[in-house]
Amino acid sequence: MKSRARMWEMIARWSSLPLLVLIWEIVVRNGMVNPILFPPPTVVAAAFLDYASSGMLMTDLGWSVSRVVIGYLAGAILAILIGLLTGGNRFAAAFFSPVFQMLRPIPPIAFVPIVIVWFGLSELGKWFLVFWGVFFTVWLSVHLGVQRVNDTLIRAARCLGASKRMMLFEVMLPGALPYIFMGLRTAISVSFYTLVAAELAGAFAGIAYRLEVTQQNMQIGHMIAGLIVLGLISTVADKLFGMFSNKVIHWNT
Amino acid sequence: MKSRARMWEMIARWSSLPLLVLIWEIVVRNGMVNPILFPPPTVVAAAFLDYASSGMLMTDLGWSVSRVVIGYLAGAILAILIGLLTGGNRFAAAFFSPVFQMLRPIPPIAFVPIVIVWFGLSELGKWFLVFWGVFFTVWLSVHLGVQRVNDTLIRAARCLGASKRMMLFEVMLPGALPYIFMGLRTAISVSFYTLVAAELAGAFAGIAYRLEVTQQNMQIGHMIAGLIVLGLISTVADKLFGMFSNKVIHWNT
Amino acid sequence: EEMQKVKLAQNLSPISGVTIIAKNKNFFEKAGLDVQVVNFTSGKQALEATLGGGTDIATTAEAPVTAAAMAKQPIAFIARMEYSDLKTLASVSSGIRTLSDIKGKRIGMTVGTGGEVYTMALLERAGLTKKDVSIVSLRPQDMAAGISANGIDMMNTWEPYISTAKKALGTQVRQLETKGVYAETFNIVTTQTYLKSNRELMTKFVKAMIDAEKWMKDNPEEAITIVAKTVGMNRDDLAPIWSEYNFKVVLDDMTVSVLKAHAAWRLESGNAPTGAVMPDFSKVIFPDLLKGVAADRVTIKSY
Amino acid sequence: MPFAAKGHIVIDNMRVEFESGNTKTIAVDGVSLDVQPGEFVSIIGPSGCGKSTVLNVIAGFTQASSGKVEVDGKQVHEPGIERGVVFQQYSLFPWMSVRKNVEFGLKTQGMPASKRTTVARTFLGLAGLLAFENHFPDQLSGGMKQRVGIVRALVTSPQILLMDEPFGALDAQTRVVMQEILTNMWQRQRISVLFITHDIEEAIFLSDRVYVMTARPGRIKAELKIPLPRPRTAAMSASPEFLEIRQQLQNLIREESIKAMGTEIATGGMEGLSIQIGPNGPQGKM
Amino acid sequence: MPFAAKGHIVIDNMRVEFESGNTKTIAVDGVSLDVQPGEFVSIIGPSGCGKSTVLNVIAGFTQASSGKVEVDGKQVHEPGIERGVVFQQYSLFPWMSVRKNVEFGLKTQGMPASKRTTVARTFLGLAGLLAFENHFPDQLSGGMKQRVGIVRALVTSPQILLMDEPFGALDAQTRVVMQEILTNMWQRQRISVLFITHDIEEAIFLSDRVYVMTARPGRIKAELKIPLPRPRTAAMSASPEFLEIRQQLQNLIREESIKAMGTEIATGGMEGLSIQIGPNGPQGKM
Ligand SMILES: Nc1ncnc2c1ncn2[C@@H]1O[C@H](COP(=O)(O)OP(=O)(O)OP(=O)(O)O)[C@@H](O)[C@H]1O
Ligand SMILES: Nc1ncnc2c1ncn2[C@@H]1O[C@H](COP(=O)(O)OP(=O)(O)OP(=O)(O)O)[C@@H](O)[C@H]1O
Ligand SMILES: [Mg+2]
Ligand SMILES: [Mg+2]
Repeated sequence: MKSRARMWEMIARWSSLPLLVLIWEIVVRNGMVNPILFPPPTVVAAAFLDYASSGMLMTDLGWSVSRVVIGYLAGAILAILIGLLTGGNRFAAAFFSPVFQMLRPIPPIAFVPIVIVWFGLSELGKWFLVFWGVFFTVWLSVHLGVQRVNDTLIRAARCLGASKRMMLFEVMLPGALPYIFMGLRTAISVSFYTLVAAELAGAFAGIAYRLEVTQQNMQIGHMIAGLIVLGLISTVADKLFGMFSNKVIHWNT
Repeated sequence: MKSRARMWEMIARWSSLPLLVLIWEIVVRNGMVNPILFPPPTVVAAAFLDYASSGMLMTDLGWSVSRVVIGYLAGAILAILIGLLTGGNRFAAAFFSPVFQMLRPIPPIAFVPIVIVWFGLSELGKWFLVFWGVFFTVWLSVHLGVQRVNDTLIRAARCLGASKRMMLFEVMLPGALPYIFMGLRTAISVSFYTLVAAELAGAFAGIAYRLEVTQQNMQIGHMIAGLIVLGLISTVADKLFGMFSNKVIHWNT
Repeated sequence: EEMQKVKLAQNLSPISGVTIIAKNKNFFEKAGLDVQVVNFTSGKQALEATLGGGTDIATTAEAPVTAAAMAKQPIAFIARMEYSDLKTLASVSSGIRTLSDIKGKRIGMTVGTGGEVYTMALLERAGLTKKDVSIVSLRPQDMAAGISANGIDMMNTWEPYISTAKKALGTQVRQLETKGVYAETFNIVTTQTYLKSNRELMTKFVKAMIDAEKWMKDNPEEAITIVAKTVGMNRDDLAPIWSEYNFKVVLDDMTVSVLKAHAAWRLESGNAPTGAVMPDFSKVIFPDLLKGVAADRVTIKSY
Repeated sequence: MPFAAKGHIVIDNMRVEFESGNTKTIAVDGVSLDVQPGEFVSIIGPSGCGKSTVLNVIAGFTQASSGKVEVDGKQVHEPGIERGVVFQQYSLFPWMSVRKNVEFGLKTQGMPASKRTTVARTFLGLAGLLAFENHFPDQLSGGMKQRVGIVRALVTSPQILLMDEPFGALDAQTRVVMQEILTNMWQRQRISVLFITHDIEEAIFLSDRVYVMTARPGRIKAELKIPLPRPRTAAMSASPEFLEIRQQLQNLIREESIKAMGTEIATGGMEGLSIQIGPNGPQGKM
Repeated sequence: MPFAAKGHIVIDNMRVEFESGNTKTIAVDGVSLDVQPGEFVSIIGPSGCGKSTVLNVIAGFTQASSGKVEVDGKQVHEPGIERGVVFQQYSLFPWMSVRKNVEFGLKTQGMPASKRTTVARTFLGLAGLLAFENHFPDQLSGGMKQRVGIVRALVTSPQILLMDEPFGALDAQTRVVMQEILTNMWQRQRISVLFITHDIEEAIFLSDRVYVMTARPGRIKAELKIPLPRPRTAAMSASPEFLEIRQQLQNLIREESIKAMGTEIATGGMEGLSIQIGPNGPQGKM
């Protein structure tokens, strides 16, 4: 009974992506779209091999992953700290929220010039742009998560004489973890969104930079190959987060 | 005692934005940055008035808000339905997750040409790009939220003979609401991120379109005025969501 | 002798051919310059990076130059290094055969760029105004998709997008005869402060560019190979359009007239910073440097 | 036919293990018990001995590691509406009003809305909660929540009722009322009831049979028939039979509790405890 | 000085209202009570009468709508470490092991880690939970969770202990052990205890005084001194004094419970109930 269900699950898991690729190939082969503007999987696969074998893929990956990782970590850590503060203290919330709410929707691509002015063309500016998107996403999740920590647990902690510090790090933080992890997982895709802006600002390598270049050169096959790499990185990152969060958040509310 | 705390909260709430503006003015006035690339608030205010009085602001707002609202609603509704499905059924999860995880990180700006090929230059394509960002953000929150619904409540519902439908809409959905609202609130900023891509695809008006144009014209004052409008819209939207979510989610876990 | 360091903000595209060659064939190095190239996907960003102090010299088109001049930015226009005609492709199904057929059609172009000035010039030539057509703003790389999806009837833009679109759409499009209507220029620009304190360096820079330009004339096949590789194009895509790019490091009347035409369009269309007036380009163009290196290349008669 | 043929629970040689990381907890082992159709059976035993675990297995929440668990001849895999459950911890839907909580199980059976409301209101009235029908669970006291949970399980008339310390948070008098509602339901509908309690008198008063479990890992230590006639009255609790059964059960339980709690019990727990605890520790001490 | 001067609770003419939407619930009204330093006071009353509400106000969780609530002469605004609380519902930190939960209150007081562990382990041992020190709350039975909650409040030696039905989920024998631990702590450290229970015998056995509350809105109906000498022994529960007090309290409570539950009680709850409930309803009926 059980192993059968598991088998069906496996089939479901491994069938959807191939199915997508199949439909895609059929659509393009049947001439429903222009195969140069939207090339079939076979062409993309060739472009992918070309991309990988030229060594460019590894270079691009190296740069992009380092930008994403650094910007992401900086954004996530600061967001957790400030989110704990604003979530747990209404003065801090009153002070920071209006500014954050104003800045939050600003698309990083809109202030690439300003970032160049401020940070020059160093990697710093690129990290900052990734940081931007990640920070606000995670901040919101921590801020709201802290506010939904079980009241009884907060009361218990106060009766037990918890200091501000213990309250934040041993009660609010773990209590908000389910929300924080959701924010962290959402921020994975946001960080890739912002990578596009980051690699507009004077990059010479990177997945998003390559996207832009191949788009300009109408090498759509290469472009889609780049997108697939993004998808793979993010899938792996999310899987890791999922496993980690299941381990850390072992309780059920 | 209490009214005093409330007074301080008010002061905190209304002081941060003015403070930000003040620092900004001082930094620019002291010649720390090129005032054309990063103009002082006074210049931005003038640009804002110009933007508003020319009537362009209203036109742009009309277009952008309609694009965001339509794309957002479509994305959110579909995401909630599919999220309930994948969150509650492991076969659905096994089938959809790999595809969604692959597509989720793809920045909308990267497939503007593909969207044009598929949807043409109609508003449909622009809605789709907003939809894209919102869908995946909200889907993830529903999907994860459903998995964190209290086990005892699910057991209770099963013992009471809940049908699949009742389980999804009367147990999973309300149980996951705190997470769903977080996803919906995060998706507000994501929808503005994607608006930039949407209004690259053959627009002739819109806040993000105007950003692009004024950037080209080096009317940075106007550009920042546009960003402020984005900030205001999103602040209002988030406030509404916050009020609504506090009303709907009246319980504490 | 110590190499002098300089940062060049370069739009990574065949239009930057001269600087690409100067760097790749070591003409900068031979002139005693250590040039660090920072690539951008548009000339506008390259110029902004230079204005903001991130880089020293920019390669950029006329549109960002006029925007900066009107915003009273202290820029120094050193030389034009390339120009190429803007072109028009029309979809066959739209029935457009000549300029006289474009009334009521949907035209794709990129707002704020030379493409918009070109479009206005085309309309004028056809005896039409903006109201007679519908204009759709698109990035150059999105225009082929726009025609393919029947979102626009024609596209006005520059190379290599015209040739890539032709390749993608084949017999679905035809090119209209629009030679000489408007040429997009690509130029070397720095800031006045940088120029003032680095005259000797800038002289070496211009010299190296001229050397590169000459080498390109003599070795076109190798030049094509290098440029294609640098910008990431297929060599086979670049070779057929190579002749469309006019690489010449000069300051001529056409340079001025393109700037003026673009500035005039800005004023007329309101795409200018508030309170802007027609800039005095004699205060923007700094011909002495090029004159000092090759006097015959400066032929501006009036501003 | 006054007796429903359904509602037959059989557990044979059941073992339940919980794995957590690298440690394994054996919760119950070698448990065999049965509940005949229409029978009222209680389980008592020391805290942590595995009573809830047994109930959870029958309810279909937990899978037995080995052994047979059958309801009406079918191996139990998952929860079902024929088995109503009253949970040890609160399990009301916090987003539904008290009445909607009670109506939930009726709605799943397709009862029309107006009828649902009548039924729910009637039962809430019985449990003294009618005035709170529109309150949300957050706005109830502990005992009120527990009563709503009981009512919610009763209204659907399951064939089997699995109740995990359902009256633990009620005062004596409220408890009597709830017991009466339960007994009435049970007698009218001849449902089978498996009832967990730590109140020995309650177990005797309500049950046909009582199982006593050993300390962890829980096994069945004893099984007692309660021969008292029905209907049972408060007066019976002074009868010699009652007192004897009570004494017997108390002794059985005491042994097991002492095993479960360890040796410290003998010392009253505090002798030899020379730890200074908290800021008041030193001053507070004699 | 054998008696701590601290731990004095005074409530005078207190009223607590809950607003929810447009309806207002008066939970308690005109309540006046006091707990002297070092005194053991219990509150009993029917379900939903406002016992937890009174305790929550003293703990600083809920604000009184009017009236005086003072601890050691100071108006209560917020929780404080000098008031330890044992909650009616489970309130363990689910992300901490049992031992870490117990250590939490010691850590806040800056006790070094190794000492904390010793104290926590000692108390867990007393409560029969040492084998579970590394388990997480999710892996405990209901009664075990409750015991951990009690231990967590006891280890910090607060001046005042506020306990809301702390032994509700324990079997008789385990309850006796926990009562002994509590009584010992209380006698050694002369802390003040406010104890809510629905077990009348427990209230008598443990307390110096017992308050009886009326049905909602809760008021103080009666206050009884318990003149039994200490230490109290199990034998006392057969003494005429004990039995008389018990009878008295039972009568007081019964009246209130009946008020609280409404009139249906008299009918046993089921007569006149001709509703067809569930799929088994019709068949099940006689
Ligand atoms: N998820 C789990 N993981 C590990 N151990 C568990 C888990 N659930 C229960 N246990 C253990 O199983 C044993 C039996 O628990 P159970 O809840 O059945 O006890 P109980 O008899 O209901 O006790 P109580 O009267 O206190 O409710 C306990 O020792 C408990 O620690
Ligand atoms: N947040 C709230 N909103 C509205 N009413 C509430 C709220 N909290 C409690 N009440 C009401 O206040 C009354 C007293 O509740 P309380 O929890 O103090 O009762 P209790 O005496 O502790 O009962 P029990 O013995 O059942 O725990 C109840 O009628 C309850 O419905
Ligand atoms: Mg239990
Ligand atoms: Mg209570």
